[in-house]
Amino acid sequence: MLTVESIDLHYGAAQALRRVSLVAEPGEVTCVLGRNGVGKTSLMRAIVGQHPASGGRILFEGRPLTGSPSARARAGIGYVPQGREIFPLLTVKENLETGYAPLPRKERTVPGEVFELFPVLQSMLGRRGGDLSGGQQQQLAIGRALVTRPKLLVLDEPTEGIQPSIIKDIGRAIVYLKEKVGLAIVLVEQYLDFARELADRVAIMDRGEVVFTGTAADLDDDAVRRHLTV
Amino acid sequence: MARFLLGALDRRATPIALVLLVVAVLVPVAHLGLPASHPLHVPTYIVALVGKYLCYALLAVALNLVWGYCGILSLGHGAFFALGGYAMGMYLMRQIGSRGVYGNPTLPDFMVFLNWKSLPWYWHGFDQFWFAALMVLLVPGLLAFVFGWFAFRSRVTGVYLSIITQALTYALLLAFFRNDMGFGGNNGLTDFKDMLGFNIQSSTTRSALFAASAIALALGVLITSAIVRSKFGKVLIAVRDAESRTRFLGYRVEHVKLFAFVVSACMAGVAGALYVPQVGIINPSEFAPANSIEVVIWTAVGGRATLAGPIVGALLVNGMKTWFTGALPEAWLFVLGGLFVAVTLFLPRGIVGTLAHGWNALAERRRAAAAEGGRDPEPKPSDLEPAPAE
Amino acid sequence: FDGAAAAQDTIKVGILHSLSGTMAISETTLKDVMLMLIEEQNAKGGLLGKKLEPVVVDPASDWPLFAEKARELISQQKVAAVFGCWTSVSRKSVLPVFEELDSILFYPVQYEGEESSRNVFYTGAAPNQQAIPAVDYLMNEEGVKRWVLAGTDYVYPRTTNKILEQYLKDHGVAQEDIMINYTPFGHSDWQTIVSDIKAFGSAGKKTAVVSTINGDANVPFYKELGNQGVSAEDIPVVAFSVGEEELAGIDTAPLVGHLAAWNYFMSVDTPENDEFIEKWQTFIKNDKRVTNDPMEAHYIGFNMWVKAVEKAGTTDPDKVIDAMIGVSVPNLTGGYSAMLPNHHITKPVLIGEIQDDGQFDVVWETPGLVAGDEWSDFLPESKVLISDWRAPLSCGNFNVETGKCGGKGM
Amino acid sequence: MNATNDQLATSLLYLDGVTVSFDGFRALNRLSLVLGKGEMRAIIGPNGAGKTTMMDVITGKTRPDAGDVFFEGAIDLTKHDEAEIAGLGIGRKFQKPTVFESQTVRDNLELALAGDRGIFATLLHRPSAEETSRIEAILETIRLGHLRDRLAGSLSHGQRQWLEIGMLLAQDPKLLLVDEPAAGMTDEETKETAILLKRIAQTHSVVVVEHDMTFVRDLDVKVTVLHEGSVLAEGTLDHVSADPRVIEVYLGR
Amino acid sequence: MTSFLRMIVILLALCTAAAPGAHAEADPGALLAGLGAGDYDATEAAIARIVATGDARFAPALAALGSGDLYTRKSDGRVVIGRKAGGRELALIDPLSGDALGEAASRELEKIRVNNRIRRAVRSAIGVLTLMSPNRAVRLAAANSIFASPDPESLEALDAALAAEKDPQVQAAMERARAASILASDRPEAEKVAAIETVAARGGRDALSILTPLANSENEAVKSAAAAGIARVESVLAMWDAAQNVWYGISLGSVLLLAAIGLAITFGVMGVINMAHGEMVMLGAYTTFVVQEIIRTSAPWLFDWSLVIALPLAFLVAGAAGFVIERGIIRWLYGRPLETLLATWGISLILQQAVRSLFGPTNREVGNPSWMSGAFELGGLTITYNRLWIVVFTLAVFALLLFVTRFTTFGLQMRAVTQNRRMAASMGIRTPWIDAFTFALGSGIAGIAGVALSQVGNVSPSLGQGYIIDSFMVVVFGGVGNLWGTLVGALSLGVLNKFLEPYAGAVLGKILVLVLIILFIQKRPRGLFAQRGRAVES
Ligand SMILES: Nc1ncnc2c1ncn2[C@@H]1O[C@H](COP(=O)(O)OP(=O)(O)OP(=O)(O)O)[C@@H](O)[C@H]1O
Ligand SMILES: Nc1ncnc2c1ncn2[C@@H]1O[C@H](COP(=O)(O)OP(=O)(O)OP(=O)(O)O)[C@@H](O)[C@H]1O
Ligand SMILES: NC(N)=O
Ligand SMILES: [Mg+2]
Ligand SMILES: [Mg+2]
Repeated sequence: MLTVESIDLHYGAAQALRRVSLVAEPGEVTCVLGRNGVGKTSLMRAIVGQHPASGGRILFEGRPLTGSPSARARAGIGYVPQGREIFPLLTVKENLETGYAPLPRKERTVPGEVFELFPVLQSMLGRRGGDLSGGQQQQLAIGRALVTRPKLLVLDEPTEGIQPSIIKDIGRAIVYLKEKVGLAIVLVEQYLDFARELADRVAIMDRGEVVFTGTAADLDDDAVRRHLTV
Repeated sequence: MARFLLGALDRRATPIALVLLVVAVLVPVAHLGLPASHPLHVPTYIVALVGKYLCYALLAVALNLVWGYCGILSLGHGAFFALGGYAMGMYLMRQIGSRGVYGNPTLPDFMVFLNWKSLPWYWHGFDQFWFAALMVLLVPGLLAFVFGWFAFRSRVTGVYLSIITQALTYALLLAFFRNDMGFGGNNGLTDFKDMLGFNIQSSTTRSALFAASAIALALGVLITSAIVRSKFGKVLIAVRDAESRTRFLGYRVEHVKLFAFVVSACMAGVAGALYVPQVGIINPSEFAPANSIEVVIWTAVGGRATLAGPIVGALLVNGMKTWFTGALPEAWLFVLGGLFVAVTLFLPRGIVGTLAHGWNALAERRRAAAAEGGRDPEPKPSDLEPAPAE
Repeated sequence: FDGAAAAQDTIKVGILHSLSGTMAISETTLKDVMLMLIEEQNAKGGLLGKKLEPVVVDPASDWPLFAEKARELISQQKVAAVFGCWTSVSRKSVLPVFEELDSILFYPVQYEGEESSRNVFYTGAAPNQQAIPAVDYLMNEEGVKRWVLAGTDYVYPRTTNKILEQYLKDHGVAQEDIMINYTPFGHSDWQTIVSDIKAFGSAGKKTAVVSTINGDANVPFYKELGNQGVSAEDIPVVAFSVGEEELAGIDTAPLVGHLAAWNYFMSVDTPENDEFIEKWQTFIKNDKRVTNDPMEAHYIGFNMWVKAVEKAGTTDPDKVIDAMIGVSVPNLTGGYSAMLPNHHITKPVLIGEIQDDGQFDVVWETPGLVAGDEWSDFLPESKVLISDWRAPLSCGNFNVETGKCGGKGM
Repeated sequence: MNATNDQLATSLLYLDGVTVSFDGFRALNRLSLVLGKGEMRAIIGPNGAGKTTMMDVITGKTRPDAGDVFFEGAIDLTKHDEAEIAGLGIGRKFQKPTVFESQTVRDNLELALAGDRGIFATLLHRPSAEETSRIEAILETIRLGHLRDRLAGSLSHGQRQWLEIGMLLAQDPKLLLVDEPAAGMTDEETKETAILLKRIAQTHSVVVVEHDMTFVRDLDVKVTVLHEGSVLAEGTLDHVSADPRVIEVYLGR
Repeated sequence: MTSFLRMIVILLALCTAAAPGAHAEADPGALLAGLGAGDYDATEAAIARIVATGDARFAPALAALGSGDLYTRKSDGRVVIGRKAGGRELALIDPLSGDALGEAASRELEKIRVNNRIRRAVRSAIGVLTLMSPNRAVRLAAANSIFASPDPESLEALDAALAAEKDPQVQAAMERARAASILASDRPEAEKVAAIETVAARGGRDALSILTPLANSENEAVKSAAAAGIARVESVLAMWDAAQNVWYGISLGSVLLLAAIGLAITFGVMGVINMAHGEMVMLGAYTTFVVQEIIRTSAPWLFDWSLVIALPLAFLVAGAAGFVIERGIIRWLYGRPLETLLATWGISLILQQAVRSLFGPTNREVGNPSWMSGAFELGGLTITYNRLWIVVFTLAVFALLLFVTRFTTFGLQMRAVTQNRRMAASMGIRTPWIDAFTFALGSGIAGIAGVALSQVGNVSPSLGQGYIIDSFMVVVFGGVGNLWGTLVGALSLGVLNKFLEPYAGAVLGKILVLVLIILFIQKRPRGLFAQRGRAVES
């Protein structure tokens, strides 16, 4: 479904990604691991179109992905960014409704599973997004991405700042989304146990490069130690 | 103080200060010392014109201190300039003495024909140069202090602050327009005769004023540079970029801003005081909000938060205004308006900012090339600019 | 680009009127009329056998810029004379420049007086050539007993009103029958003031408004008058700053009968004026364009200058200044205007009523020409001053009591 | 009453009956909490329980509607503003990392470095050798030495977290309020952070908010559980984790 | 006034024949000739002689005199009415018979000069002469015009008319006119006291102006009755004055609101420091001018519709300009709000100069359609139609805008985009379109504001400059990003201004308002309707 082929990415003169490749398939979770500052977020930005790749190419459903972020969203890529990026002055309800943009008029509803997953959102529909606690915002960000009915869901550290019980819920939600809905999911994680539990494929990054790819089972201690410890 | 200023002499401030000092010497020499026929003679026209520009440049430097480095977008800096100007104007008026048209030894002409019987209290003391000079600093400084004290303590920021500075200068504009205020109403203060005993129109006085303006500007640059280079300068920038975070580090943000604001207002006052004897009139239109906005424009065109930017901007914009109001009297607004649009689009950091950035980027690339594939190249703020969304 | 040779076969004439900013609305026309006059003079063969060359600059309604541009015209462009300025402050701003560089300015707008410079020729009205006759008219013809003096808060209205207040009191008007009101430049909300005027006018005495309201504020003022139904029969308004050009922006149907005092109206029926209007409309390529009083002032001023230069045989300012006094040229209202020793001119004073076509209908005029009086007789300190730029007095503010020339500090 | 007076006198931080509401919603509800001198405390609790709001109250960002907040037994924090409170010796790391983006990593630390914050002091300040070496030491600790001349705006999310921690260290306050230090860190870094905090706690008082239970366990200190703006449970981690109410609202099954 | 006279002429033309002269003894031609015989004094005397005849046949001649249409034919000295007939010729009409007398060039005629004094005399003369008109409206107007310029000479005619009058309303008007005329005469005390009562009962400023001179009367009874009458009228007026002031405030406030409301979008919502906002207003005003110009030359009957036609066009013109500016310039500047100040300042200069080159530097005339002219009385309030319509219009625009931003998808996306453009794009929102249309919307609204503002002020190239400072003040005072704030801010500034003005004068009043704004912002550093909460603090 998504194929990242050997992309580079620069911030001005600084190169953040070097010949990075990645694959994500429907019904699978592809997990990207790596220490701080190795380029995980940069890779996600390249996928959703928020920062242009300076080399290589990205294919989505077999076609090259080149358009604007909004075109990519409309093509079926949902994004939960690191740092939440809630619209601070919109209410929770309005935040969710921004996800209607890619939908035809009759499909413009908030899917029920959003509130099942995150009941707190239901009780805070009228509150402004910016006033929510950090964890609440994270839940809203995931909910908002689901409103767009994506085919590919890109999650950048979705468990950051979330209470343990909800992390479990998110885990369950991811399983539900890949198995029942058949989404392709790209998940950036630092929380290894969580990643191990969910991942079908794993990519570890270091210094802007992918240094390991394989299945969750392949993720042996050696690889972890080499690339994930300090 | 001297040590503080000497500390400011770095790679950037020194050449600017030197150039200004050289100008302060050479222009008067070429004006006074060379005969009018000499090819290098600088005519009065140029001395008067550039002298005026230098005052504008000092005003822009003052604004840059608060706007460029501290993020306080003052849309009322013209008020401090004008107050400094009025203080000087009052001195010059008092110097006229009984040479006014009505021959009244104390009352300025406009008071005579509007039936003022005696000099209002706030005009006393202005017959003394030292007093006027003190007021040039004190009046704008005090206004900035009182205004800033309340505004910064109440945490008025951003556009709210900008708009109340605009309201301030607008209110002063209206107040000074009123003839009842005793500042000559719309006609302002004019008809100056001499200053410190020298005829204000003589070439020597002009040259001296010119040199004083250039030196004041150099001092303004040095003060700015000294402030910016010090740790206080880092605090200023911190306040600009994340005011609330600075508070949590224990800095009294309101004091920091107040200090910068008052220093800047005093600089603006000096600029105004040097400006008035050179143009020969001070009138309430100097308080017009549009004038203050223009100062912002000069600074932005030259490049804010750079030392030379405000000077370059003020000289360039005013130079173009002079040139085109004569050469293209019916189309110069197209040219100037076009310049502003072009600068924003093509020189996003202003002229000096963009040049400096280009230079740094070049140096960077060379260094990176020399270091050969270093893994941690250092991005500059430019790289932080979010890419256009689509 | 223009070398010494070129400079010798043309005579440059500076035109210093704002073409942008707030004053462009009034001053641009004056620039155009100057271009027309110069073109016409050139068609007649120029001056002293040379072509006249207009030098137009835009001081942009910016007072310090006026001074800068004046200096540029005189010392860089070497113009022989400058025609320009509208507001008093712009004139005050350039005055030291003209005196320092000893050049000539023709100032074409009615103003507050209290000035006489050797280097300036005032071709607009002094207060006694506009305000006082207007008040006389209202007093005598309309029987006005109660007065509203409404003006924009700047020097011209302030001074004019000071003079009028004294004049009215001298004519037995009580203090409580005079209401004085000042508004800021560009004042646009006249609801309260118009209703105050109505209230002031309902005291049973015939009431009139003397308006020194400045350009831009007049349109909303008259619109409000019209809408609140203040008709000229009830409370006439006589204005000193509203001419044909200002009326062109207003629907005048509700304003018929309100008045203005000027020295010229477009409607004046003389062959000179017909010709002038025709030439103007041809020049500007618009047969709807109007003419007004300051245009006439430039017409007079320019012709006087031409005559003085011919008389002096040179454009040298000193010689021309001396030659100017006594020069007399036809004005557009059927008479002659002469340059007085005080650098002001003689003019007829006309009172016109607004018509529904935006023109004025002259309802009264002074029997003869009125000499411009720079130092008002109605201001105590100014009463004793006279101006006479002829030798040997050659003084702009000679105090007849002390026998001294004030401006020279002697 | 006596007991509380005693507590107040011996405490470093003393919150009693603190209530904060936003448009009718109670973020803190009669919250009481006492922190002894030299103590390190972990605070956990569901998203939206009021942990960050509590820090806002302590640091003067938010004024409580009711209740007492005392520092060192005598200083009423509700009467001081942010800068004064920071000056009293309370430092904070924000949940959402906020650093001075257009200044370098090193300058960020220099700004945070303890010292006279007066205008003239900063104007005439000359960096001393001691300060320089402290900054170097902190850069070492937070592992950003190689990025010292980078602008903070170009750091990744996790790098900013570290810089925030570094700034807190540089400030050297008596009381550190640390909001979710481990968020966005790898497991390994999380461990390191715990060790770092424990080392700091030897000489300082610390309040840590975290959702990472492994991290909280590593800290091995008394834990307070907040829920709906007040204290739900308090004790060792094992004690509170066994509490069915804590499991219900926070840990999940 | 002229239109009143015109109406009379038309009505009279229909019914002159029906009013036979009662006292026609002198030669009418000679009487008329007297009008043009000398100076104003002579004309006034001639009018008095005509009134004395009481002959209504003279009314058309007098009406024509009042509107400046009466001439003396140079060839034979005959007085004629001249009306513009196409070219330079005038169509001549006999003033008495209404017969056409052919055409003549204006050179062949001598206009009978009128001034305000003559017009006043004409007004009251027509009143007297038309008191007996068979037309009710004419009689009412006649009575009212006598009240406005009372004259003892008219008493006889009034008495006669009153005796014949059946209509109660006209009767009452005649009674008042009679009372006013009595007060101007030297009738006995008792009659005067009764008259004072009648006039005071009517109330209003006119009554006051009739009564005030009597307060200095020699006669004690008259003096005290007048004083009582004045007090009565004034107490009622004082009450209405306060209400009037509120209305002035609201109407000033609505002008401020109208000027600011587009800025509430481009600046308040989008964060563009839009210095070219005023020029968008100007474009709207010039669109109105062009529409009226076209209507005037090719479809004058449409004039009353000109504003209705101009509204959508102004929206399109200003909106299109906004669209082009956004696509061409602003879109490169998101994330750099301060730079928008520089660019839009440049745009503002260019637009001003462009309009100046295109339309000339002088004011252009934009007329009021008839439904926006004049005023009506509501109790003691004088409400002018143009102000009333502007208030109504402003509130309608406000409601519409509020609806668009709050309740439409476009509004939601607009707010999302301005809060986080990058994330909005990742939600699938077409940010460039939203940006462009939002800016176009704000500009378009400014354009339609220009249509309305052309009705109260100048239409000149610097029109926009006159509104820009106040507009920013209003938006900021109300609280940036809050439409309600803009509404409440504008109205409260308007009312405040109008309450300060009578005490402090216009200049000082304005200064005080500015100072109060500065002080107010200290209390509420984020405006009247401040955005609060975490979201805005960081
Ligand atoms: N806007 C930017 N400008 C310049 N450099 C950047 C920018 N954003 C990130 N970088 C640099 O690019 C590199 C990769 O950053 P990225 O955000 O992709 O890391 P990450 O793997 O997501 O880290 P983390 O786990 O901390 O979120 C880092 O060195 C960072 O400093
Ligand atoms: N300014 C505000 N306006 C409205 N509600 C607010 C505001 N600030 C905080 N809240 C609410 O108060 C509650 C407490 O928020 P707080 O940020 O303190 O939670 P927290 O315990 O830090 O949560 P997390 O673990 O998710 O960071 C939340 O429900 C939040 O929505
Ligand atoms: N001179 C004038 N009208 O300012
Ligand atoms: Mg990241
Ligand atoms: Mg929190």
